Amino acid sequence: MEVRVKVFGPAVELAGSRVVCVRVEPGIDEAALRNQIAAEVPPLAALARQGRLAVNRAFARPGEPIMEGDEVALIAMVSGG
Amino acid sequence: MEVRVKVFGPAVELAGSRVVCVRVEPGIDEAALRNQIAAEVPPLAALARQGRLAVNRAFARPGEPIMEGDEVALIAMVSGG
Amino acid sequence: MNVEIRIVDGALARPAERGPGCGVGAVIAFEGVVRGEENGRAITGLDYEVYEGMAERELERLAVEVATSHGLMAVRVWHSRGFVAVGACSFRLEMESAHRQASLRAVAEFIDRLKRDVPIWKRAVEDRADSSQAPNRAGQQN
Amino acid sequence: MNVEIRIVDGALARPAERGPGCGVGAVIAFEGVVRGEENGRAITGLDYEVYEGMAERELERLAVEVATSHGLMAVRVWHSRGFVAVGACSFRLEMESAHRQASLRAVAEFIDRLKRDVPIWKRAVEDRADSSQAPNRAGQQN
Repeated sequence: MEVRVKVFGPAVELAGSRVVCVRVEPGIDEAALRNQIAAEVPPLAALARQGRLAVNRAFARPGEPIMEGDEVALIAMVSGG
Repeated sequence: MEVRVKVFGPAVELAGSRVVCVRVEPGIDEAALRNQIAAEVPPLAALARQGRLAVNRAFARPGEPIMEGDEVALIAMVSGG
Repeated sequence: MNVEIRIVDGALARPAERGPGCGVGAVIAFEGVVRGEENGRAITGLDYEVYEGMAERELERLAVEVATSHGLMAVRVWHSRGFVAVGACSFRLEMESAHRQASLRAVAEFIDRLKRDVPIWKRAVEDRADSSQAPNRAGQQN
Repeated sequence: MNVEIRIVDGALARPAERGPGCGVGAVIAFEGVVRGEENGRAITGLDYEVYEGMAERELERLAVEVATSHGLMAVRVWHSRGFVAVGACSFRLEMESAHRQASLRAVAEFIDRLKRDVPIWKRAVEDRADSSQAPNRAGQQN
């Protein structure tokens, strides 16, 4: 399946886009998906490794499977004042 | 000399008055004056021992002498919300 | 317990006066104000990008958790979306509790967790042209 | 650094809106509100007795010390004198700093030292007759 991953903030500039598309097996977990983003979109590698994924607008639990139709977003907070 | 010591808050009720008079030698220091208040006005003994004296509207420094004409007050804060 | 979350376009206005609930002994209001520099460079403001739908939910979850763990009587949160000029307020947090210690600790904890867990990003805006182009659509022109 | 001290008769009104000075990133307002009970007994309000002349001086000294040690840009203090009814505000402290940590720590320190060092006493008022007799002359009828 294709997962369209929303990105925000500095990640938009790094990715050159507000959405990043990756092809994965249904049921992939959030850590594996972050690794795949890091591998396929090198400018996002650091944010993908340190960030978290949100699935359907809530942070994914460790091991949570991602299914067709889920809204997925990479949430990488950059420290700030 | 006679020192008129202003008291406030719960000390007023304990002393039955807003001013307590004690006769002392000029130049008495603040610790000695507090001891004398504790001895001469027994209901104020606890507050006089734990409190501080203000001389001319500033907290007395340790050993500071109290002279004729000084405005003296017993400042005993009772803990509260 | 009373929890309110508001994400508003642009700078925050001062909230209306209101009487605190029964038993409240301490009310703390924290306001975050946009400073004139970011990483040592002069700016004209900050542009806040909000992950709509998720940010409100995370703010509410955080408010309820912090209110419960600190025994607060009320938490109210306002956060800006879009452009906020230097000197204006982009974040306001109000907490009410019986005693001051609970609210003081809760304010510190809330803001630390907000920065870590709530999907809102800020972008420094260095010149006015940039900010006037898209005052309420953060980041879309990046 | 901007320091203001106000001791006012009765409950405090909300201060007027104002723009924070340059470089300010955090504004904290703490309000102490009179609670409906004191040591487990229902009360109608608190009567504040102020050692006139000394209380203002100690508040100012405290404000300057805390502002200096925490690097604050402004400290404003309001404290009531006389009767303040349950639910009304008797103490307001505002602090401004570049970053939130300084103001948060300074608020906690200021209030701790206020209670220890500033000659203001409160007396619980249990019935309205008591409070209306001497609304602004705390303790004189004790």
